[in-house]
Amino acid sequence: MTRHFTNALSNLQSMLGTMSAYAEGALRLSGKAVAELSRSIATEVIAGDTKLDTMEIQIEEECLKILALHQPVASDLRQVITILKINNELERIGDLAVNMAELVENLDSFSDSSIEKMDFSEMLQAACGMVKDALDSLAYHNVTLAQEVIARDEKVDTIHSDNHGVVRDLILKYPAYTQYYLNGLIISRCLERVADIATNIAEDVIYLESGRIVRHRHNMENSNAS
Amino acid sequence: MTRHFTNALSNLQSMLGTMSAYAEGALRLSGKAVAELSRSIATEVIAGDTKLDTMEIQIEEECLKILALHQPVASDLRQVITILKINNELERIGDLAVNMAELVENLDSFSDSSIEKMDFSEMLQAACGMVKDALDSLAYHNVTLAQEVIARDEKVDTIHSDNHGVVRDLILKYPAYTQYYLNGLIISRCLERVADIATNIAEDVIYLESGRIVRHRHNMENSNAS
Amino acid sequence: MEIKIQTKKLNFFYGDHQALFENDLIIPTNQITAVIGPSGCGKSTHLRVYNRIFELYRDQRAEGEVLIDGKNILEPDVDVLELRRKVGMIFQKPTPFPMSVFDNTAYPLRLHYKLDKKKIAERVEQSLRGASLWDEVKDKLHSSGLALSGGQQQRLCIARAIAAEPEILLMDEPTSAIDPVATLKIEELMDTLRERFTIVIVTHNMQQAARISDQTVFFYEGRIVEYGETKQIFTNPANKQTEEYITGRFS
Amino acid sequence: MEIKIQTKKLNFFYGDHQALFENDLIIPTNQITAVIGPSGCGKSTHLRVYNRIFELYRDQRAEGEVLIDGKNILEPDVDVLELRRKVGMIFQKPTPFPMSVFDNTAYPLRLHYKLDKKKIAERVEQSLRGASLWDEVKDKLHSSGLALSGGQQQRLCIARAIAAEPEILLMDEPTSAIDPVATLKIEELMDTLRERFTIVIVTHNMQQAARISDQTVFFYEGRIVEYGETKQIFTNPANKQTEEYITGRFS
Amino acid sequence: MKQRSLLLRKIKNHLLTAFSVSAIFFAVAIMLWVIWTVICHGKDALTPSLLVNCSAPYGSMAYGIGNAILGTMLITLGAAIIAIPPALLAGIFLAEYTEFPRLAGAISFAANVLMGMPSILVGLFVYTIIVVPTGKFSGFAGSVALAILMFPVIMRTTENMLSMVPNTLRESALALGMTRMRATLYIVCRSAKNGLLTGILLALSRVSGETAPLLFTAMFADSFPTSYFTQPTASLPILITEYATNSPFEVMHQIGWSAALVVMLLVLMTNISTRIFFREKKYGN
Amino acid sequence: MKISMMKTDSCFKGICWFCGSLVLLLTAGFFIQLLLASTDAWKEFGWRFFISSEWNPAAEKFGALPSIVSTLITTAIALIFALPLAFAAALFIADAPPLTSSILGHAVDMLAAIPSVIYGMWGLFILAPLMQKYVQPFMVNTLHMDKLPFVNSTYNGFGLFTAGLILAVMILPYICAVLRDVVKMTPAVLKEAAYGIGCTKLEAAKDIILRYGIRGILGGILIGLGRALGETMAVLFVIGNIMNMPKGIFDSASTISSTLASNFAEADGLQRSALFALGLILLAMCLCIQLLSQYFIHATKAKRGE
Repeated sequence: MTRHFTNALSNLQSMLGTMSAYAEGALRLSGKAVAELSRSIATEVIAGDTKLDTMEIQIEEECLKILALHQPVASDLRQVITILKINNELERIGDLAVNMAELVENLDSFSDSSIEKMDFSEMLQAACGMVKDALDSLAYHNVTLAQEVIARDEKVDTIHSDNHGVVRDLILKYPAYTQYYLNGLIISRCLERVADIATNIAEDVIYLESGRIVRHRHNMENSNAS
Repeated sequence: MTRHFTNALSNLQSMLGTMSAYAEGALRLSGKAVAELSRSIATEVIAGDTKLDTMEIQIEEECLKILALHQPVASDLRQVITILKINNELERIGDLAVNMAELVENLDSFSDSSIEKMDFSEMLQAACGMVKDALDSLAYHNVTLAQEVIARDEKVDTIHSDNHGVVRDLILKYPAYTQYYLNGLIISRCLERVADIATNIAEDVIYLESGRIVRHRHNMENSNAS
Repeated sequence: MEIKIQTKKLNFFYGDHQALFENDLIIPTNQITAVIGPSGCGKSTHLRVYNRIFELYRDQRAEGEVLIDGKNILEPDVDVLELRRKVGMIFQKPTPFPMSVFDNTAYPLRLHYKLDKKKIAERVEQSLRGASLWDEVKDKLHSSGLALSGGQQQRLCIARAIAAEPEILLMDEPTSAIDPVATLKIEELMDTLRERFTIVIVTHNMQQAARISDQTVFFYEGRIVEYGETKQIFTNPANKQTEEYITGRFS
Repeated sequence: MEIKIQTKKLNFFYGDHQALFENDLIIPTNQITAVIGPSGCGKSTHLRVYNRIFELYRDQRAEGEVLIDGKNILEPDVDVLELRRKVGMIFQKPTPFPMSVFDNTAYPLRLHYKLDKKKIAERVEQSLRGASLWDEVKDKLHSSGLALSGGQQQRLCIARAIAAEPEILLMDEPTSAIDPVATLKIEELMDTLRERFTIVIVTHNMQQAARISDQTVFFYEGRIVEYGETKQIFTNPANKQTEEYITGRFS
Repeated sequence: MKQRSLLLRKIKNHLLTAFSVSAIFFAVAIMLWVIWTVICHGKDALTPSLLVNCSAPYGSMAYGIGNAILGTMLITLGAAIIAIPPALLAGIFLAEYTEFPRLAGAISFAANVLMGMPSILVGLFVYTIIVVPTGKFSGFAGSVALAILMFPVIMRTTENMLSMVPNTLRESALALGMTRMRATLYIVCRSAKNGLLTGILLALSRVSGETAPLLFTAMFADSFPTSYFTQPTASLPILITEYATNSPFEVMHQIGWSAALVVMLLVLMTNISTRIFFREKKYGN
Repeated sequence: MKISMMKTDSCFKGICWFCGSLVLLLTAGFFIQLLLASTDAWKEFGWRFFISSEWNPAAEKFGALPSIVSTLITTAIALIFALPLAFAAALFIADAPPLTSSILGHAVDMLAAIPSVIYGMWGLFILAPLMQKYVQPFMVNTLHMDKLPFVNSTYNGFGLFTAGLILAVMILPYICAVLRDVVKMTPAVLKEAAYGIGCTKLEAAKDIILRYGIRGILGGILIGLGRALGETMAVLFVIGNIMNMPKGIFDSASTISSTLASNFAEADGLQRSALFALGLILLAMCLCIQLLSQYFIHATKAKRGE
């Protein structure tokens, strides 16, 4: 089994690496589009999603192929299954990036008006950081880092619930720009979900390395935090 | 392989059946909570989520066990992988139900005011129907039904984008109830996501039955519809 | 979990060569326990202590304790014939006796019990049914057992083993000499036998251990490296050597 | 994809019994093609047509065409000795000749070529290296080939087969008689041999076929039920019988 | 269910063991007795001069068995030369060329008949086909008789030894592009070499002690063999028979015992050394 | 070059074919020669040759019955003594620890290798006097076995019984060697399977090993039988060589082969022809044994469904 399987697995890992880099890139780009209210960047993000979708399918097929042909067990099996799941999560990050980018097309129409803008930079930084660290923890088998990522989720959640209040106040203040603030709320929610996904990835990494399923434990403890 | 594996697989399927019934139930209950603005129903939904989380972990462990012990190939492998994925989707439906229920806790404070309420019944019906049909298509190996489910996604998407406009208009009309309408928008989004998940499940079913991956094809064709 | 067999500090020697080292193991009642490990790791040797079949060979000896139902069967006052009735064994190669299918199955009955013809016929049918072989051989009960196919022969041996109403079945790579389809049948048979017997199976086919067993024991160089639930061993083994072995990374 | 072997309507008979029916198959150059199927399905029989080794037995005969490099090797004017040099074969049981490791490897060289001693020694080393055996035997080149372990013997046979510089290697269940660790080594060896030879391997171990092959052929009752990319066969076979066989649901 | 008495079964078992032990003891005791007798009676008269001198007619005081020893060797060697090559080839035919199943069946039945053939009949047969036409008893006729005895034995051993060589070895030799003959001689026979040699030597040692076939073929002569093809030739077994049965003299009996000792040593030595030398090594493992 | 290789190949095959057929020729030759040489006797006596008990060279009257009967009796005695001993001894050898087993095994092989003429001498000078002095008196006077049919009250040490015993000693190692191989060839797993269901050694031996090796055992018995029928020298020394119809087992008599050995040299004319006829009868007996063994092999094969 060894060599064929090892080759196949490392190939799979590098595919996932490429994909995660790509997803992270899409997310940052999308954040940039939001910050700069740039329609062109948004279009770029949306167009790029097809690539991510293709990659997802490729990785999934590769995982299936490995499962069918090499029939791994124990840590090898966990590795493949984890990759399968992270693959799915990455695709969802891509989707969220697209969602955000699509909203920019709406926000865009207000871009020249001098309304009070919402600031997502902190949230974006936090979410992107979480994604990056989660993927790093995968690459470097770093359980501590993964646990840290999970802990950081709360911060993003807090920002997001704060944003609820912020949006409400802003709408009451500038009812004419309701659409803009509504979209802002949705962007906030997208970023909050990105952070969730990063948490999931981190949980998967912990499972991969230790065989323990930590998922939901976190959720269960502070289920009233979101 | 046959009997052990068949037993394990049918056990897995019945676990998934229970879980899907439970997830669908949570979704409907959550819808009811939204419609009746009932705080107690919402609490029930939130409390019930732990059970769903536990089931998800159980099913995932069972899948891994089957993969490690029986090392299925071909359609058997697809079956297990599909269950693994649908399991994940169902858990997300549960999460969305919880999200909606949590919002009811906020909406609740407006329950006695005679404001113009948003009507989610059509959307809820559509989304729940899609989930149900997707799961039926899984249970009865019905590819046609699955394709139909995928087609129905567009309708929910349309309602959701319409809701954007509705919410904006309502907020402009009743700025005092901004919070209520904002939450309504989020509920709409949750339901839209439920429909998306139903679509994913239907796509997984098609893959399971035919070995073809149809995912994203749909998205790619009408990627500007969401 | 009831304990059927327990070994305590079991050592085994081929002449001067020590083959098993301090084996401590617990085998639960009415479960299938699979013993895996690379060739020459001592897994068959370990199995062959349970019915003292190793005593056929002069230079082999076992030290330590093997408790079956709490009684140490290595003590000299244990009746070997009775022990072997209680602990059936299936070998790598099918070993039907050179007699008819019926006589093969009836042999242990006649050996150990005084039964009239009718009773014997009943019990033979019962055993053959128990080994899922009845339907295939009911029309040729009186033709030779050697005329059956490999897989049928092996099931005949199982029927013979269970005819004497043993409590434990030892299987030493029971499917390594037969083809995959026949292997499947025997694996399914084992699943039904689990209800009535405690089964210990040595196999070098890891997939087989994974498929059929409840407990798995991993042997390496005469030592028990790890044992526990099969599910646990195959998804998340505690020991690094076990992990390497089952993932095929063993040098 | 270059075609190395192509069979057209190949039928095979043992006396009056037809064992192969209308086999149409294409085997691509420099790939590993695995042939799977239940015992007695004719997979070995099919393989044994490629070097006409079946002619050793009087009552066996093949009809149809087997094109190797476009030439029908079943025609009577084909030089069998040359054909067999070109198409090496590895058997289920290792078959080293009763001579030293060196002579074993040198034998086909001396048989087919006129080479001086130095050249032969070079080619022997090359072949043994090619079979990943050199490091293990370089100090005992002149001891008997029968003194090696089972896995080493099998690799010696591979070295002997590749010494004659064949273009095709036929392997008839090459690992079914050796232990799992040695099997691994041979599988890895096959992976490196792929670059230089077209390999056709018969195996009853489906996992092995899955692991090592590029193409898979599924035989059933003398017919080719399905053939195609291994990945495709194992994740999504087109034929229902294939699906049943590889998922172990074959009755 | 009623169990059968374990005690009874065990007692029967012990009885069998006891009988086994006494049987083997008895067999070995007889052997030692026979050997001991021969040694006791034969050792006194066994002198170097006895071994080199020629035997003499009754009544003469000069004794020797030199001519008989030489004759035995000559006859046996002749038999070996006559029998071994065709017997090997016949064995090869049976084991390798399986395409004539009916002929092979007939041959192997005939070989069984020949192997079970009383040796005295072989003597009769050779008498009718060689001694009668030529009108002369001769060493050669004796050799032919022994050769006929050896032939089926060697053929059978060859067949068995070659059949034990796994078919895959044959196939792998052919698969390398060897001809049938080459594969048979260089690979198959080579791997069965030890077995073949053992078979041949054991057959030789057995026929060298045969008496009955020589009675009407080589006969006996009280002189050193001079003409292999035309003269009666002395041999040890015949000499023993003559001296033991047809002679009233104690001295002759003594010589007979000595000759018996020589034959026994000869036979047993070849036998033992063959077995030790070519300790049966099986193919593979 | 390749074509010449093919040619030598088929040449070689032809030679092998010829050598194989040689056996057939030889066997056929035996029958033809013996038949030709005995035509005179058959013409003279016809089938009465089988039932006539007279053997009178002076009167040119010859009958085969005495020698046939003697042959059968000696053979029967030999088998009765040798078989159980051989089987028991074989069991012991096969079961003994490796060193003992190989020493005993070789000893038995040695015993089989000793030329028959030596047994003859031993019988003549050691066994026959012993029989006369101790064994036969014991049997007759102490056990009163002369009350049994076919046991004489007179004895002189020579005769059928002594010849039978010598034959028993001679064929014991043969049968034992064959049986030992049979027991050893029983696959270890089969024995383990037998012990594994709780057989004692006796039960394993009689129910499993005996049945498994039935073919080999029959073969061994038939080989022993053939030896005993045809053995010449050992019998010649102790049987007494009297061409009379034996009345009991202590009587002197003459078997077919001993008759041939002792009378052939001096005989000519009709007597020689009669001797050839005896030879032909012996050959026919051996053929019968072969046919019988072929039949058994087929029967057991069919029964096992191989």
